[in-house]
Amino acid sequence: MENHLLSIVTFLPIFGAVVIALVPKEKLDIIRWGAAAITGIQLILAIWILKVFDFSSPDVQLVEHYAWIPDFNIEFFMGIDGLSAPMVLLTSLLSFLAVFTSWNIEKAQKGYFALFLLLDAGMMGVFVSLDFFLFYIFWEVMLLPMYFLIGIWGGPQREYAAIKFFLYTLFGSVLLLLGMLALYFISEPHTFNMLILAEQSAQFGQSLLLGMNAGKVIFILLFVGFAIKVPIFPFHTWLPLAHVEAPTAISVILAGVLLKMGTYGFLRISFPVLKDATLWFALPLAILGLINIIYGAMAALAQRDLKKMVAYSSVSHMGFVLLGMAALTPAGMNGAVFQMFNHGTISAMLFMLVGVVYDRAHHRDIEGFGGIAKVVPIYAGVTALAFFAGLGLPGFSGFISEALCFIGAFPVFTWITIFATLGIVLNAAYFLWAYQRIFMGELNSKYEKMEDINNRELFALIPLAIITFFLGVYPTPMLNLMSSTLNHLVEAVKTAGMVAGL
Amino acid sequence: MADFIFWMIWALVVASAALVAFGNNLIHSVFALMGTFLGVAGIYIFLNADFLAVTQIVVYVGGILVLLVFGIMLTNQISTAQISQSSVQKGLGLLVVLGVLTIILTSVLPHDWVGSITPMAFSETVEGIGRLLFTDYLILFEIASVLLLGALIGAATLARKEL
Amino acid sequence: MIKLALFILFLPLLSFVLQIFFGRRFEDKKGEWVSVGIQFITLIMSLAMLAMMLSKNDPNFSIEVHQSWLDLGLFKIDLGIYIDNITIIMLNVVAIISALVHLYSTAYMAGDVRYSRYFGFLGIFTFSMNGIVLANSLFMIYIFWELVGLSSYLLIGHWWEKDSAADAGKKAFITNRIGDIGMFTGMLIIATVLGTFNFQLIAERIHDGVWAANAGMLFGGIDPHTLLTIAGILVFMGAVGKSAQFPLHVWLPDAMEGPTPVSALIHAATMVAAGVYLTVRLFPFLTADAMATIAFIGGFTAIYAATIAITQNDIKKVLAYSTVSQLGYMIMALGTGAYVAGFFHLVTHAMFKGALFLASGSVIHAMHHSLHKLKDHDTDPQDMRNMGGLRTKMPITFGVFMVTTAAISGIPLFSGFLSKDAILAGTWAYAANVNEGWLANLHMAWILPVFGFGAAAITAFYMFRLIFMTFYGEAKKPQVFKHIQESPKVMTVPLMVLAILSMFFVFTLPSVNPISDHGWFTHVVQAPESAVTTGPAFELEHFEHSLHEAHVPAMITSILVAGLGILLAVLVYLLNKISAEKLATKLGALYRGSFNKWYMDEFYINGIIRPFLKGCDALGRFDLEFYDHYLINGWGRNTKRTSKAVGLADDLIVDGAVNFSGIIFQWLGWTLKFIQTGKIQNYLIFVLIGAALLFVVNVF
Amino acid sequence: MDHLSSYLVLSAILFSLGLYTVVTRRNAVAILMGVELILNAANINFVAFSKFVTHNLDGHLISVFIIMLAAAEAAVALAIVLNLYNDRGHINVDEANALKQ
Repeated sequence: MENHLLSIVTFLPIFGAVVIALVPKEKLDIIRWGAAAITGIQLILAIWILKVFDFSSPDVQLVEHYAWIPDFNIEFFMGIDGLSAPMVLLTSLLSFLAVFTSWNIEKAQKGYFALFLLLDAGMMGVFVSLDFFLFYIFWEVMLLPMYFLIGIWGGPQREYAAIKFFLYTLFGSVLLLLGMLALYFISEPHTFNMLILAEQSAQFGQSLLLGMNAGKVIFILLFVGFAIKVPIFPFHTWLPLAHVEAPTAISVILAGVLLKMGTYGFLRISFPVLKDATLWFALPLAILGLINIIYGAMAALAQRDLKKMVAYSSVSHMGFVLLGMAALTPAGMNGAVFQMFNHGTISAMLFMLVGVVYDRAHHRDIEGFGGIAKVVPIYAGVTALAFFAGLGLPGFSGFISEALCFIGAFPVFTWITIFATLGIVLNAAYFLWAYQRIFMGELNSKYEKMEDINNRELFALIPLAIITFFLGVYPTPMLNLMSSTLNHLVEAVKTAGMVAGL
Repeated sequence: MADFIFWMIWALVVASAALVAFGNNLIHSVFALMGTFLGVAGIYIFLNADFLAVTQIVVYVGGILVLLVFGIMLTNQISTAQISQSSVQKGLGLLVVLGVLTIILTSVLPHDWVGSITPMAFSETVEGIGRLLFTDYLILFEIASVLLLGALIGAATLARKEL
Repeated sequence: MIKLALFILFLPLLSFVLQIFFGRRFEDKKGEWVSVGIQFITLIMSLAMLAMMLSKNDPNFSIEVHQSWLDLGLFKIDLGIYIDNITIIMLNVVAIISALVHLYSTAYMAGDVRYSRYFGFLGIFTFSMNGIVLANSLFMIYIFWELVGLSSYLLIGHWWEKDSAADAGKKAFITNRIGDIGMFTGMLIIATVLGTFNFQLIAERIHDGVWAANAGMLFGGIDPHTLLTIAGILVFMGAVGKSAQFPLHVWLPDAMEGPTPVSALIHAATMVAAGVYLTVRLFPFLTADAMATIAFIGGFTAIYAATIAITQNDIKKVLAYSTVSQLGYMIMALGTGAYVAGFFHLVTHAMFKGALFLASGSVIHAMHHSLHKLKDHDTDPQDMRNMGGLRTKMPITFGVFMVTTAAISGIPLFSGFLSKDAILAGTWAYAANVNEGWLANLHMAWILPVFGFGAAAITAFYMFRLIFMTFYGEAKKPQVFKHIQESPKVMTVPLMVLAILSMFFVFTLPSVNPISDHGWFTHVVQAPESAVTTGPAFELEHFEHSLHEAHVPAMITSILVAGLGILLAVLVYLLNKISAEKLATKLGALYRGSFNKWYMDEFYINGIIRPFLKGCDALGRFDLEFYDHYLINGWGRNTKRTSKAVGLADDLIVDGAVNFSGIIFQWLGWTLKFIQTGKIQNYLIFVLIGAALLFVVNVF
Repeated sequence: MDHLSSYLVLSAILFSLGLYTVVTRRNAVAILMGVELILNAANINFVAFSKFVTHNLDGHLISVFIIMLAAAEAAVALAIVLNLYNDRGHINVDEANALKQ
């Protein structure tokens, strides 16, 4: 069974989706608990994967490698290394918890959970695929359920949001496809195998495409495709809208996992395969990271809709990831991936909390509350914890990853990093300001009878809080998991740069 | 003699099929269709396809044709002795179909088919078909059985009064 | 000793955890005494450490342990504990004030809505403060630095139902974060150049020339000495935020919205002193220029805050500005190289300012109860204009106030005199002898003693103004006055303890000379050697020599200016020889400026925060309305338009062709009309036609 | 009879007639009949090629499957026709144009 863990963990949700599709739609309990059980098993398997995973090796492990469409040299190739292992854990964890956040979906629950599981499978597939073609298929598989989940179960503007999301990502996908095919046809023999592509890295730097350096052209193509998912500054406008309209659990998945796919794509494909182009593009990437940090934080400061604020804070936080990885130093790279994981847990918490208050008040206007800490003390406490985690307070994992990104980026991009530290203040400003307006001051008489957070909601939040806190105090396990792979990656890109004389 | 019988059957097939296509009475058409099916069975015999010939008769004449008759009977008043039927877009249809026929004939006939000079005379096909069915075509066979089951269930579900 | 330190560090955290998770259930069952007990245990442990230190009596004593915390193979961060004499003294300051404040709070906060949580927060504060004190590296200091910011935020906002309290908490946190940016950037520079955050290693490596060798990798080959100056000033920015130095001082007066014991603990004695403590830790790496900057900021803050304190009417506000001013003294002392004096003042100030705040809390407590009995909710219990004559009603509080005011004003026999005098002597010596750093030019360094002595005079004036307004004269509100009572024992005992600790002999034993600071303190605390080798560093030996010479004139001047301040206060507020109102109108703009804190808040709000928020708003709107709706959706709209145009052109061409050519196209058009028949048979025909056409095209 | 083309011509004619039936008839059952004709035409081709060109039994197999398919199709189609009749009272295909909307 250990040899097939990755397939099982990926295809289990599809199996679950089929099973749920067969359950009569009136049997709500079976549907919900079924989804919970499937994702729960997936989580256990993910933990098992970490147990068998050899932390000290930078190589891919738990490999499953079969020929799939031999005529085109397309392979069924799965495996994980220190880069994907945290993401696998994150995906299964958030999927499991998001099921509980979806408990009070009000219509067509069957379809919802079936699509949700399909989405889960797609995400998991993206993180374990080592064949670009397979990766692309999962990438697209994930897109469709997302469209329906936003478009059917979302808020008032759901259709607009869903279409916008869909078109944006589809646009990205097309470029991704082009980049992928370009890689395929330049490689010799033609292959989609990421590891082999990475070995042929030098070839892409030397070939020409459309009369330009192939590596650079492909890098840009892939960059746009991935940047839309992150989202990086000029491609970010789908995010606030999609977040605001999506149901809570989907926001959680969107922020927690989907955004990571963009940066994951960079580290999995662009960086190792297009090493020369990576070095060439590192500075623009860092600048975009800076813009993300400041722009996102400033936009967050301007929002009155709590969910939108949290959405823009995601933009800001993902900027740290970009900055860290652009630096191509061990500290920066580890910080970036660690930040990906931390942002997953923290933003998931934030979105869950927004969902909690929305369920009770049916609006998210920050100005529309006031003093509710009095009636909902536990909720106020948990929110305070999540907000402080979000603004990067030491003791929470976000601080370490942000600090590592800064430490890693500083020697390389000194001025950019200095400006980026402004983000620390802005983050604190919008979180605290929002907290004050919602929870502090005189109690708004409308909410005198507001119910405090219930046990089911707490059940979804507490594991995340514990992880955030634990990794904030003792980050070593997570860093050990990824550092050997990432250090190796940094080394490889740097060496390629030296060979190319950059 | 065999030649004569062959061409008779040939003509029977064509004629009855034409009646199916052009006839005005639906009942007549059905019976003409029976003629076509039987004729095709005969053609199979000339092609040394004994198993198919039998299957053709059993399934088509015994099964499908009966179903069609039921279909007609259930959808028309039984008292109507002559069930007339009308057609649409006859001219255009004829034109197009003739065109298609021309295309088929012009592309098929001039072609020099490999091996067509020395036809193979199968003596006995049942064993061979059986063997193939359970070796090379096993998956297809299984899928077919599932398909039939599906059709069975589907037809039963659809035919129920309260859908 | 390390074990003891670990206990001291983590016991308050235990108190926090217990209070947060279980406190609510034990609120009526004396649950708070668990925290108080824990705090006193830490106090005993700290005192044990102090005893050990005194028995060793070794100025160079230090131990360090560290543990790998974060290891990326090529990059690692260690956390650890570093203990030397300064650490131990600081631990004792924190433990003493914290324990007394815990005790005091049991009465002061009795019946509060979030009573148990309050003690929990005190616990986490004490934990983080001890963390700062014990930290062996900049990184660890930074961690706890943020955590004290957090606990400060939580405690200032303890009564968050009041908007002003919520605002103040937020303001404190954000203002501190601005300073922290600088500190963090400074840390980044140091870590990049030296590859470590550890204080000892930093000093060692700078001394060994690693800095000079590596600094060029940043900012395109910057001069190592300049970079070291920049790094020092940047890290010092953290101290500017935390210790409320100009221009980031604005949060501290607002922080008085928190409960008064909190003000005593966090915003007078310990947390705000963390900035000074950080500067103490930085001392060996500061270049002469960095030190000049630090001295100037400190000196300016000292006099600037003092001028504001004169006109405030809120008893806590006066003390708050006085704190800012005194912190300025400490910073200035460190900047001028008077290392021992700066740290000395930190310790003495913690004692007397803690006492002052707790005593003012006692007054407020009494006022509050009295007003409560009268059901008067409009009168401000903190406004000195509502007090007067309280000395008869509250003798203990009054006594403590007198002792500590004498201490802060720099009157001999009290601790403040010794430390302040040492600082003033330091500035004098600095001004007279300095020849490195930018203040050395054109005798600019003389501005520091001017700041120092000026602030000393003003301090004496406003402190006695406070005493006279509160405890002397007629009771302004006789009704209220009638119900005033002395506070309970749990409140007055801590006051008295702190008052005793404000006496000079506490710090000079075994010597008992009231005008000389020679004693155990000056023996165990000695300025470290500067590690700066890249360029002009501070010349400690030379300085200490001139310090000795400046000592006597500085002392005399200091007593004189303090006496002057007191005299003026007596004339104005005790004997009413000079009318305060007349003086105010005469001074006009100056008075208004001082009363309105020189309009710093207004400047920040109108000059920076509002425009910035407006900018954010504009950006948010730009993002949504222009960028997204106009540009991105415009793309969509344009695509739609283009397709429509293409469709139209198509129609025209097809139509034209129909009219133009003969029957075949007409027939085609006619068939096309039926394309949308919905009839399966028609579609089939079309398919066939299409297939046939394809065939024809293919073959011919 | 020993020549491939005679079968092919027959098959082509049968196919065309079937096609014509499908395209022109209004009655759904009649259309079904046309489909059967087409399938038969295909079968003849398969078997004929089996004998004259490939010289093996694969064509026969395909024919068997086609016959099976035809049976299934007839059953389902008839059920649909019955429903159509229940719904509208007639089974005229040219009036069943709900797709037009």
